Amino acid sequence: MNRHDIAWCPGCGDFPIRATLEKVLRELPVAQKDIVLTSGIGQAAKMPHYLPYSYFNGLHGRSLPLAVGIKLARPDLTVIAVSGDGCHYGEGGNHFLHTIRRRLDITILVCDNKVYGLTKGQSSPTTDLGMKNALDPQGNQNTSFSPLAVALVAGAPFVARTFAGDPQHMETVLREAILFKGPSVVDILQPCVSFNKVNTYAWYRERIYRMEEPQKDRYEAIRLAEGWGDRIPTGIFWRDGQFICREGKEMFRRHVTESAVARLLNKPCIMMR
Amino acid sequence: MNRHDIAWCPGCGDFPIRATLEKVLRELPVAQKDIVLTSGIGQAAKMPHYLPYSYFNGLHGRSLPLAVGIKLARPDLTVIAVSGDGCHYGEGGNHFLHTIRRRLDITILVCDNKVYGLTKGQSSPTTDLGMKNALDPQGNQNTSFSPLAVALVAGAPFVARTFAGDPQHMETVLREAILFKGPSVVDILQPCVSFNKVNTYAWYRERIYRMEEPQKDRYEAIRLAEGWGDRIPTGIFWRDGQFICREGKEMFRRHVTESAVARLLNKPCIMMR
Amino acid sequence: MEFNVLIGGEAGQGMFSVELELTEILSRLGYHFFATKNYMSRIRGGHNYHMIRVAERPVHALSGKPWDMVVAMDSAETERRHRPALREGGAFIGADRIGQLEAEATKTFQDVTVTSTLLTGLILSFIGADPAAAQAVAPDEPARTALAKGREFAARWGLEGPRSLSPKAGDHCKLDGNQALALGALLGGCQFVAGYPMTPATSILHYFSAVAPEVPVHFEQAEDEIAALNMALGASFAGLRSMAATSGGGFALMTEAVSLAGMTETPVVVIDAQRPGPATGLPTRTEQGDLDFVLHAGHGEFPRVIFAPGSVEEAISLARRAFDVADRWQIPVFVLTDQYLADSVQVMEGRVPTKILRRETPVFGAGYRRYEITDSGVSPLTYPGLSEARVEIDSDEHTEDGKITEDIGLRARMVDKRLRKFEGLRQEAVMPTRFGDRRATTVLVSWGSNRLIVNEAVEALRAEGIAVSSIHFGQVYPLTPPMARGLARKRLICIENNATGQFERLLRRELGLKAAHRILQYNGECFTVAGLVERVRKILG
Amino acid sequence: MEFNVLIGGEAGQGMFSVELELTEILSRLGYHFFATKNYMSRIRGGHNYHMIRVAERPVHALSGKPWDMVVAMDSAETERRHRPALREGGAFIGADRIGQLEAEATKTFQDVTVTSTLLTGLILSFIGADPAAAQAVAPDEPARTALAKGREFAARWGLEGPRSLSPKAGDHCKLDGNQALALGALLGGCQFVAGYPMTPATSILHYFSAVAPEVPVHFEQAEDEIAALNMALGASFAGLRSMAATSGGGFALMTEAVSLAGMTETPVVVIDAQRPGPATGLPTRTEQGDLDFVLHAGHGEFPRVIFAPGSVEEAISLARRAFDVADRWQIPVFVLTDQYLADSVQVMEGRVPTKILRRETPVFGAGYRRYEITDSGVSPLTYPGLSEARVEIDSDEHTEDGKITEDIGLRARMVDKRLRKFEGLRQEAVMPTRFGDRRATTVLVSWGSNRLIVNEAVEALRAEGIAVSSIHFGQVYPLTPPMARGLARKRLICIENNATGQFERLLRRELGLKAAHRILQYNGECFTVAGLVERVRKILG
Ligand SMILES: Cc1ncc(C[n+]2csc(CCOP(=O)(O)OP(=O)(O)O)c2C)c(N)n1
Ligand SMILES: Cc1ncc(C[n+]2csc(CCOP(=O)(O)OP(=O)(O)O)c2C)c(N)n1
Ligand code: SF4
Ligand code: SF4
Ligand SMILES: [Mg+2]
Ligand SMILES: [Mg+2]
Repeated sequence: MNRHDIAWCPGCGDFPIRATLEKVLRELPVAQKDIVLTSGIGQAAKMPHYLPYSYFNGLHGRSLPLAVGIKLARPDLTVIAVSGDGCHYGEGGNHFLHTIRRRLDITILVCDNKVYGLTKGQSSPTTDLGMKNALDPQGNQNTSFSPLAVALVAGAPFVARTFAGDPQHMETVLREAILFKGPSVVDILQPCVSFNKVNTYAWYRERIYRMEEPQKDRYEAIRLAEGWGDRIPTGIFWRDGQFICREGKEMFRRHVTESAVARLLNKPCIMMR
Repeated sequence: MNRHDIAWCPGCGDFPIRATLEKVLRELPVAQKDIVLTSGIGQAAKMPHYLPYSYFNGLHGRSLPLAVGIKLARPDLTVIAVSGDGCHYGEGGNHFLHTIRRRLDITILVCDNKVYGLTKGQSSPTTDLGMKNALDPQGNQNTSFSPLAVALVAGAPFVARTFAGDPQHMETVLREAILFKGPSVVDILQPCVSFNKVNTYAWYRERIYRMEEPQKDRYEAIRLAEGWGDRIPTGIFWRDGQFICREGKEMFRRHVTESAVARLLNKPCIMMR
Repeated sequence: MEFNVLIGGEAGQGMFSVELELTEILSRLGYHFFATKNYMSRIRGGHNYHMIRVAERPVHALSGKPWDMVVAMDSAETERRHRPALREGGAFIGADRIGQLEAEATKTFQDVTVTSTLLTGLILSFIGADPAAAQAVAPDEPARTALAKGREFAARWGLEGPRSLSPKAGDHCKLDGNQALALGALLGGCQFVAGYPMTPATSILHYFSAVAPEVPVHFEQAEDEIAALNMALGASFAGLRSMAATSGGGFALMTEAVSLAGMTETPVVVIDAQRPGPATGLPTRTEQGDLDFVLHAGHGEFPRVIFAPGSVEEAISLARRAFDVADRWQIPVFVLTDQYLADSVQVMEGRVPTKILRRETPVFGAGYRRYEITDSGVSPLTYPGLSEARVEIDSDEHTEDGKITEDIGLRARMVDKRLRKFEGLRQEAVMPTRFGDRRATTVLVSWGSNRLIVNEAVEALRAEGIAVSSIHFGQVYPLTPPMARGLARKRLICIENNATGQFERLLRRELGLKAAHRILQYNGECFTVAGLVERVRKILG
Repeated sequence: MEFNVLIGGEAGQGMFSVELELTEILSRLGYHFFATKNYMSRIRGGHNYHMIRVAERPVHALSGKPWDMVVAMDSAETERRHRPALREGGAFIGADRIGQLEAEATKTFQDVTVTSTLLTGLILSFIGADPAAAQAVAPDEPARTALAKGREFAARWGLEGPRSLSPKAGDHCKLDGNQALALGALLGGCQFVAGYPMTPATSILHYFSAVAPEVPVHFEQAEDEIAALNMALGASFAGLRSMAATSGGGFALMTEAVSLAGMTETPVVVIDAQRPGPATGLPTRTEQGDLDFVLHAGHGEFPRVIFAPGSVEEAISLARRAFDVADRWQIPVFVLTDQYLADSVQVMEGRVPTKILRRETPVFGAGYRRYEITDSGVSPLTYPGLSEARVEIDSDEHTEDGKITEDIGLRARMVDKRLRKFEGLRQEAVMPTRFGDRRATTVLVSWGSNRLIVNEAVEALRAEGIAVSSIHFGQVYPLTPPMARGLARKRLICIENNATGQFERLLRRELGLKAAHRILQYNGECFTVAGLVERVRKILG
């Protein structure tokens, strides 16, 4: 991929995410043709354009219902939704909650730069309380959104955080998330060199530590996932080995037959009271 | 209020909720005229029609942004949003998350019958996994939504559960929720005699117990809030005494003046780059 | 010779059961009938009423004539409202008689809900239905006993056989409008439906969830309507013919995704089952108020087609066609229905078509370009996972291979490509249907659910010596010049269930046709034949 | 005599700084100028360009003539794309010269971003601006030094004063279209704005968040556009004039709440800053593609008004009026603008009106009925908490006191009441503005942002001896018969930035006016005067 074709700022955290994702997908035990990406709108949401897979780059906030539709229609496909924090947690917050609840095998990747990048730096749900920017000159007045804790209480069986500045770690986490059978959520800490002057590579490097393995206790996982400040854990917070994934129905190329319709017609009326 | 004017089924849990709310509001140390209710659409959302206060009965799922607009415009008003589980957690799920984050003094009451009542019994977000109904003849396939746990991780400083079959308890909880300064969430377990044949008065009576006081540990509160089954706690799960509520700006009847506009005109251009 | 009955009461008092049981037996006996209902947006209480018309020829509308029978399941409201419209000598079944039936049901069957079967038996007796035949088609033994008991009550109350109606429907099936649409969707190859409950669309969703265990289709209940249409687009992209069904308020939430379908050229069908607006309006009543909205829904410009069936036959055929058109032209296609059609149970004579429309999926090589610019505007469509061909779909303006572009020349060519589809769509537009004597100078114009009400009014007017004909638009967009043929010099009366005459304005804008008069109704009720005849008569003087 | 410069480069290379600094000084020096920009949907890289026109008379459009100067901040792209459009003898500032300026900025100022000030000095020198005057209005000492250095470079490169332009603007201020709308909103009494960032509407939101510390207004960033408009409705119900601002895709999400405003008769203003669709389209370019959508947005039927200002003056006056109309008639009012107007910086001569429109709040007693049926259709409006009067607002069909009703007679009366407002709204409609010789048989018709481009084209054509006049619709809905006066026999040419001629069709439907020709553009760029003249000439010639 010609670097010049990529519409991100030089130094953007999306570049290492892209490179890692490309590697992970290439090495995945899944045929290239069977991988499908969905995304919304934002800088991160341009990701599928820079990877050699089928994709549906849809509307801001709506990557997840697209992914749900695809997965239900074609359980044979590996479906990954990748977008920004504004897209997944802001405009798309309702889908974030309810897609997790659907128990489908969908991977949700969030390039979390804690800001609306493409629209030039406004507060996103993950922006810290008190942060100032053009639309919040007095400082953001909202409690910062804790995406992984929300994912956990919404019932996500696989919840992880990684960092765009740690490709090795990203690689492991992304691979595991994609291979996990069920809705998996990965929040990727992504420095935005143009609009987030606080949460920089250096800032993260000072604070981040790797958790070696998932928590045994879900509430401990929630507590850790909420933690922010001097020490920021990365890694898999929670991985539910017992999770029962919903299996889609095979329908593609299995058409409704004329005899089936005739059978339905002979049944008593399906009528809603 | 003439009982006959009320469009609920005889025996519906919404009746005791209404009666209790009427009592609590009447006894509140707030003038009747300063109380405003908002609601969405559904059986529960008809509530404001049966109470003697100003109200805005808006769209399905949208009671909360209405409440936010009202509270920001008129910090002097006491604002209560009351609707069903489908309305607040389904269609309105994104507003549920983000209204809590806004740190405003808004009370969110949910008449939770674990079903879409007005549209005749489909699964709502709080419907249990596996429950069957007309639109889910094979049984609901989604993880049941845990509203209070989500409220807690979204940052709600006041989170409670009460039961339509326990008016005394409701009364205390609703009063405290309304008097609490900040976003407060009360999930009210509400039997639906027409469509929910499982979670009946009797079913709840067998399982419910009262917590005497709020938890000291937020994670313990989350754990309890998620609990469902043989033992169902009611009461205030969490109450953050330290919470700093966002204060709105007094604007009503304080108009922009012509001299202020003239001053603005003399400033260098406000232009977004 | 016909029979009109109204069964009223509070929600939950069993009127719907009477409608279901009676229409089922009428159908099995081979009667022509039509049934529809007015109900409130509540689960218990209030005032609902079901209206059933039985006749010796096909009927597809409320007659609007005085009732032959009024059944009041409640104590006062039905009597107060509807007894004044009972014809002289008509039968009134009031609280006391219902009480006797309930007592019987409780005593003999230990089940008060059997009252509906008793009433069914009573009504069958009233219309002079053959008792033996009725017994033969009853679903089970207790039903047979109850029907017989119902007849006994009819006899006891002197209501036995005063009307003598013969069953004259041939081979037929009975369908309501939503079942017909759902069936049409199946025949159009639809395999994926997403939706969020909303009256009067919910029963379309119910149909799909009910048949899903038997056929390869899936219904997904979405968290909101935004998700619903985006899910349908995802499923369509992945290879299934897909749809979303909702009513106006839910449709409002889908408009951004409608625009997405337009930009990404993703085939999809959306059914809008209209109800009176704005906002929540009258959630369980009928209106044709969303035409303008659906026609212009979504920001930006892209081709679309809108169908508005006027009968159960047309509901099947146009829903079926909708999927075919959406898929072949890669556009969003809309079907407008309304509560009236959705909730009206009708007899459909003749065979239901069972031929399923589908398209072979072409498979392409690695050089596949999803948005290849072609003369027809249609690019090759395939699905991910079938070959090396990557399917790249983008909501921004894009290159032929689906990458974001800001090349202004390409932008204009892509707009042209998408809009060029209109040429082909116009060529295959569904022509309106005509009814009555074409030489009449007055033409009643309708679209959507009013078709058969209008046609019966045409017949009634002709019987009075008033010459009118009618034209019905099953396809309301695009409108093409051939559709207007012969209409320019007619006196047009546009009949719509809305307050502003939306279709009449569209005729003006698209075909330059000016209607001389409009007959509008927007109180939430459907037209009746008698009501319409009266209004046409008033206009014609 | 005028000067046209294009400054191109990658996003983030400082072109916007040059525009800001140069226009600020031009304004302070009293020059007439016009500036606009084409930029991509990205933060760094790509190709953006800013165009500034300086003249001795008011200019409010791109001339479309060859450039007098092209400045390339990048290495190749600007030169490749725009140098061919440099007039013979025009100045090209390319990579080498920019390099020298950057070196100077780094050396003398230790700040490479000072390059923009050097360029500003150079350009001022090129147009022959008075050096002393420029020094006097420079913001600070380093700027003065940098401007002087810029002049030195102009001298060194032989670019000193080849054009000699005089500043001829009188008392004026400089505004872009979005600032003008925001200012108009303030003047209309708007105190509450909710929105979600979306180009090209975001700067309206910025304006409000920037002034909030100084005036009693509030901006709330919503979680999505659905919330935004519902918040605005909540604030309006509570007593503040309110609005939401967005672009087409965000507007799509607001359509259900638009219908809610219609049903609940809650005053609100919505600004749709249009960009090319469908879907994400070209997020940072211009189009007039949402007229049909906004006109019919929301299910059901209710009155609305749509303004589409054509200048910064009109942006102020119509935005101001929008709040007044919304409040007095209790309806949603829309303002259509677009990226072109939003991002064009213009000189506005004459005083900005500062009179603020407002309405006294009536206070009622306990018998207050929010939806009292009146002759005008307007019911008494007050707010909660002011007295015993309860304010009861309902999205279902409702009684006069705001309770849910299913009374069909009342339903029809409420529809009539709401739609009756159209009568009053028609009476106070804003008439279109005419320009040029009214006797000319050809009339150029425009709406929204094209107004002043069209007017300059009218002048240019007249200069060539071609007689045309123009008419501009600042109010695009409702359209009333007086607006059509004198147009029926003219040869109308409808000029729109879209692909299907939406306004032209509306004229046909509403006023029966048929345009003979359409000039449409839909590649994301605005019209230029020269481009438009050329296309009109082709039609007439
Ligand atoms: C419905 C809608 N609203 C708003 C926008 C404008 N918009 C585009 S991207 C974006 C925010 C992007 O933020 P995020 O998702 O965090 O992605 P980032 O650019 O930071 O990677 C917004 C608000 C839009 N395209 N559609
Ligand atoms: C946008 C939209 N979608 C769907 C509906 C239809 N609808 C009305 S009420 C309702 C569900 C109500 O469920 P809940 O909020 O739990 O309230 P309940 O009736 O159970 O009290 C639905 C889906 C609607 N009015 N608007
Ligand atoms: S604005 Fe931020 S997130 Fe967007 S490309 Fe630039 S650095 Fe990356
Ligand atoms: S349907 Fe259920 S929730 Fe609705 S009124 Fe009846 S009992 Fe109550
Ligand atoms: Mg972001
Ligand atoms: Mg409910």
